Amino acid sequence: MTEMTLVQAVNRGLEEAMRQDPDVLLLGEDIGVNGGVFRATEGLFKQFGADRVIDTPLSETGIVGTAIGMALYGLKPVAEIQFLDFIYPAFDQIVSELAKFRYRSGGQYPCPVTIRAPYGGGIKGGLYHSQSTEAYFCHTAGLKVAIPSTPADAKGLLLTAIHDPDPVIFLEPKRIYRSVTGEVPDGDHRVPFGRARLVREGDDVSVFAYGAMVAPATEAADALAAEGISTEIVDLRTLVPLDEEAVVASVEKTGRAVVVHEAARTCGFGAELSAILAEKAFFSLKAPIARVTGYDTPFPYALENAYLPNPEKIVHAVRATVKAA
Amino acid sequence: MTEMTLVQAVNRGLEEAMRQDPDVLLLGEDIGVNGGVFRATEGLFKQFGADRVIDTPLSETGIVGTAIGMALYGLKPVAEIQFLDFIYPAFDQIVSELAKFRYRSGGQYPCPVTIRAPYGGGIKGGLYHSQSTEAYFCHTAGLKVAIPSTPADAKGLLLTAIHDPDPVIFLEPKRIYRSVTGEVPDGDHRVPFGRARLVREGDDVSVFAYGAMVAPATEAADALAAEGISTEIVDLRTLVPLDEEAVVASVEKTGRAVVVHEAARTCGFGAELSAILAEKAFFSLKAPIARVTGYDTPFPYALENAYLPNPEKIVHAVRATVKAA
Amino acid sequence: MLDAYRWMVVARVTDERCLSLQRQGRIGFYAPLAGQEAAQVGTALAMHAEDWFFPAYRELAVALVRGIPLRSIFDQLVGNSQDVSKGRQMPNHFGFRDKNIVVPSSPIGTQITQAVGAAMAAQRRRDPIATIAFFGDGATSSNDFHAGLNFAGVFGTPTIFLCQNNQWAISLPREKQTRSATLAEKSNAYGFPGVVLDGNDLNAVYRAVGEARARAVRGEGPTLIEAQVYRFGPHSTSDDPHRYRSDAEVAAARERDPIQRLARELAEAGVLEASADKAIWETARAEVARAFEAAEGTPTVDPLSLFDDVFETRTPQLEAQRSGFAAGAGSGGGAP
Amino acid sequence: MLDAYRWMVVARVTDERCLSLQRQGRIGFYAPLAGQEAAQVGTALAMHAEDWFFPAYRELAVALVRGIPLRSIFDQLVGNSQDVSKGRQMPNHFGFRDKNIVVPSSPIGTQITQAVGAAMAAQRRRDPIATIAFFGDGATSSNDFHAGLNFAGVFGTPTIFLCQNNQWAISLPREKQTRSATLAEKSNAYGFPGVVLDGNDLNAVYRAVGEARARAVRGEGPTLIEAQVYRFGPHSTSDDPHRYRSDAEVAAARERDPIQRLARELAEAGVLEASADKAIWETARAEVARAFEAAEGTPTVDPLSLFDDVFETRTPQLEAQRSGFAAGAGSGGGAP
Ligand SMILES: Cc1ncc(C[n+]2csc(CCOP(=O)(O)OP(=O)(O)O)c2C)c(N)n1
Ligand SMILES: Cc1ncc(C[n+]2csc(CCOP(=O)(O)OP(=O)(O)O)c2C)c(N)n1
Ligand SMILES: [Mg+2]
Ligand SMILES: [Mg+2]
Repeated sequence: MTEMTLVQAVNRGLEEAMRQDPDVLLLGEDIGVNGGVFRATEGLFKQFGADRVIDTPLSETGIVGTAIGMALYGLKPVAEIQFLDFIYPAFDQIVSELAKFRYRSGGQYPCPVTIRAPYGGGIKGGLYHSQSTEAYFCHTAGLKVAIPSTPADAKGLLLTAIHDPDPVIFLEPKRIYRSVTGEVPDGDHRVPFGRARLVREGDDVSVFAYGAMVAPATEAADALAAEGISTEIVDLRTLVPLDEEAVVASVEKTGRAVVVHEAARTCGFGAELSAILAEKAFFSLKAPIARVTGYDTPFPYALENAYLPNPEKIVHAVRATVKAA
Repeated sequence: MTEMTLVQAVNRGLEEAMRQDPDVLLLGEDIGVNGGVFRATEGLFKQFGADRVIDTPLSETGIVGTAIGMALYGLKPVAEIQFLDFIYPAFDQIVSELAKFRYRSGGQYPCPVTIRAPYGGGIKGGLYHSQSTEAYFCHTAGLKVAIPSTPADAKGLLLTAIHDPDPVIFLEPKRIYRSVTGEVPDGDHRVPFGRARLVREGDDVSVFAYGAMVAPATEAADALAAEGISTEIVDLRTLVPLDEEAVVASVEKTGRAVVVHEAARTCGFGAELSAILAEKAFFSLKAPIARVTGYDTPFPYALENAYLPNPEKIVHAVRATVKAA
Repeated sequence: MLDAYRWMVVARVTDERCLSLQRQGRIGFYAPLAGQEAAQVGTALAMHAEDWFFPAYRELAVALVRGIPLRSIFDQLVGNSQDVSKGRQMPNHFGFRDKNIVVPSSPIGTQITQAVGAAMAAQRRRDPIATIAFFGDGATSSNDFHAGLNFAGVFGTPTIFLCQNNQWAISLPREKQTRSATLAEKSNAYGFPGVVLDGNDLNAVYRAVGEARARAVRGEGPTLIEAQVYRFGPHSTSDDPHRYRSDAEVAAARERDPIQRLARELAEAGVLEASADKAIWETARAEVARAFEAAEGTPTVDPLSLFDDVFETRTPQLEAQRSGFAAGAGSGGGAP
Repeated sequence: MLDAYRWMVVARVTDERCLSLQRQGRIGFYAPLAGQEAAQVGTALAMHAEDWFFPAYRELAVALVRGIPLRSIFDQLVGNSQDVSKGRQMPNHFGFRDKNIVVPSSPIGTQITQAVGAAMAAQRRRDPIATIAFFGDGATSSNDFHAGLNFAGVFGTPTIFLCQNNQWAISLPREKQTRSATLAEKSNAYGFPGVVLDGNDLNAVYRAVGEARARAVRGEGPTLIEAQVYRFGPHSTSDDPHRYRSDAEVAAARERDPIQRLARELAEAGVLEASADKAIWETARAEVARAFEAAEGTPTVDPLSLFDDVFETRTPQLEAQRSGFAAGAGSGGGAP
């Protein structure tokens, strides 16, 4: 165990994977000599050399397209997209190719690419360095989507992602890259996909969150405890595959649900959670399901704090949910 | 009023808009001399000439990027994407640029581009000529999304789209391009955005559908009527803006909801509808909300019929919903 | 060369047969390659078994030369339970892992960057092979053309970019696709050589591809080859070329038919007598008919296979959707 | 020319001031343009008022020359209630409709196709104007570079592609961005001329852009111009260039400082005396300080403006989210 930040844990995960398997290599913009704009790949260029930590031209189409070719050939490429906001030039390769290669080939061509991208708000990044568009990827059959909220999960989920036989979109909440630290197991630490993390147990209401939203949910729970409201917090960890069992079980216990995410509200992942609960936990539900989300506006610069969910908004929604019935 | 097919109604809508306003022009692949691979632009090249019906090189990036530039300059371009499945090379221009221009410029630069694309399954098109990914666009703040299910709506919603001061993704259910015919008002027929169409009234359950799914929903309702189940069918027409009032009111009346779409289930638009109902019609709901959707697999070729929602699947879901409570 | 001729004839016969099968509703779709046989066969012959192929949707002759049985071709065209891709794709999307033919998709151009990535992987593994991407004149406008050629130049990958310029991208003529004088010269923008050649000339194709492959394997980097051909038929069975081009233009192009050209050359060289030629065509017709019948008589795919190969292992969600489907529940997760 | 010199000095002074303001936490971010002043000022001066500009994020000097007051620049950098873009974007994204400067975004390259589209619109309206897209060496690898230049070639649009090749795309040197000998020669792939020039030479820039504009307006089509410059500072305030390039390289580039060069030329021509030069720098410093202070003292944006300009008219959903926010409900639609 070593204490480190979330971005350091990403770095340790990458190093571990590269040491384990010579087929693992990294590619992306500014990840080599420069160590990545967030320093996630710091030191790896020196350690593994230019043919395993590849600085590419400025083309996400090229990054993901070539990563796919490498994976088809048998390597395990890990592509970095500098900000999730810049993944769209590669969207065709992701949704038309990466997600569908195994299927369209009848299982002949698996395509185990991991795409890492820092995402989310809270760093004063404005429209194009802040977005949370995980729902696009969750809606795309053939992709797995993992989002850590702790350093240990960052390393553990990343190692699972890299060794997964299928493509994984690995989203790193950059807002907590350095603000969150924690103990991280040394060596080959893996966290399985599809198992949510029970952050805290509670009886009155279930709050579902992931990534940078786990912290404000926890703060809200503290505040609510003072009012006598006992909040359960579930960190989903992987949105695809989803730990539906844990989600449904939590609401069967508490009878109330609040979903939190930074992404825009309409068709965000919160909608999917609501829909699952409205189908599978319907008879346990005592109150309407609330969503605390980003608004259906582009991500603003000056008004970032107004846009983002925060403990106050979560407290407000939980209170209303508990009051409703 | 003239009787015509849905694709003819699209053609009439385009012609009408081009006659009304010299700033309206069309661009896309094979839309000129060839009249479009589905013949949606048939005759318009002859009528309006090569500088208003522009055959472009094979680049969706270029089509949408230049359409945006035209709209900024003051024109009203209507871009055709040959199949929705081929829109992804333009995804960056759509989500980063088109959807955000007005916002990021503080209102200085509206961007009234209409993007038309045939979409959906049922034509034996396999993975890449069948997909329904409307949810990507619904989740993108700044875009409106319209989907007609009748010839009259095809023309009326298209004219509204072209004259809308903001970008509209106009999705045409190609499966019913020719199979559905109907009376279409001549001249300047417009159907407002944000008003659902009540396809049939019913008391026991509300079925929400759009595009090519309205027909199987109606077939299902006929079958269910024979069993004594009275089904209300609501055609959403525009997903953004959504007629939330109509949706909630219907469920307040029936107490039960089934959502139908072709798109993959996870994070599809059905999830959003469920979530809205689980929040705003919660106390009227008597039964779990069911979704009849495409599966979370890529779109198959040989098994297309197994993949798609059909009357039987809808009947099955409605029955179960009515039985549940 | 006689072998090459045979492949070209089989391809042409398959084409003719498939156009008529589609009209009869016995296959769902077909994209003919008539006019492009020399470009495809010459290229495939010049490459080695261990090279990696990234075709588009018109490369039927390439598959044949690589050793794919006609029967497998028809299994794919029909989409039956013997199709190695399990009936997942529209006709014409041929891919066979055991012959290093990567399964293509429909979006134009995407295979180009992938071929470069596979070449980068081969470089890393020090495998002395080349990768080859097939695409049309229209695809030179794609994002992946630009990214793929640029990466290939920067990383000096062992990649051949084989552009079959058949003069049309559906209804868009070559001159309206781009204003460069040739497509081959676009390689200059990426710092490596481009070659234009007459794609009706089997030998020219064979030589140019052979040289490009040799360069690639020697570590001298990529080559862009523009094989100038003409698409005799419609873009696909959904297309009516009379809407956008004249019969005269097609007739003129047919004068340069690569099969007739090779037949003439072989006859002149004394290796193809009229009777042998006739036999080649007849054998081809019989083989094609036999292969199609076998494929047509093969059972359809298992409906439950719908849920396979999304991932190596089905997620709980897919498992639930599969059970629901099996139980007749239609969509997802069993009864609500 | 003295005017040009003044603009260049104002830009340099703004740069220096902003780097220090960012360190003090008084603005959030800044991307300096030092080294690129002649390329920007020469270009902007050669264009006409009615031309349409599509900048990237480093074109502060372009905005100044187009007549944007320093005060407006700082309103954007601060993101206050006077910012015409309403504080919606990160610093450095300058756009002003009344001066035909289209509001840029951060994704690299996207403005290139848009500039071509605006030029197509001008063609249709028969407006005798040109559009100009600004971008860097890195952006030549983007999808929009390829699509934009191709469309421009095919439609013969009145567009200038102004590539400021400052040798670096963050940490990636020009040689690793692409293997073509120059960036300008990429225009050949699209069938129109490309020009390379020394971007430190104000006159060379002015002349080349003027000629390209004249060609464009005469209907002779697009031009790609590569202005070779050097980025003296970091990519942005988030960047540490010591990680990837040597002080010696930077020092050598600074020898060719476009401002010093012009100062020398003006002094030699006898139009700039030392005292006048000093006054120019001092005036610039005072103006910059004043403009920043005014901007810093301006109220912040109204929180409820968060919900404006998504569409011309708010949808019911946005109206509900806005009311919910106003009532303190946080996300969407009032209390559940
Ligand atoms: C990204 C994308 N856009 C549009 C299409 C529709 N489409 C299919 S084939 C084709 C023309 C391709 O032309 P070319 O590259 O010259 O190949 P050819 O068909 O002539 O062999 C088009 C536009 C597509 N498949 N993919
Ligand atoms: C599509 C995209 N990918 C990545 C980035 C991150 N990024 C911002 S600037 C930059 C380098 C741009 O280099 P260049 O085009 O030479 O312009 P310069 O900054 O040198 O002016 C990168 C990679 C981005 N903004 N957009
Ligand atoms: Mg072609
Ligand atoms: Mg640069």
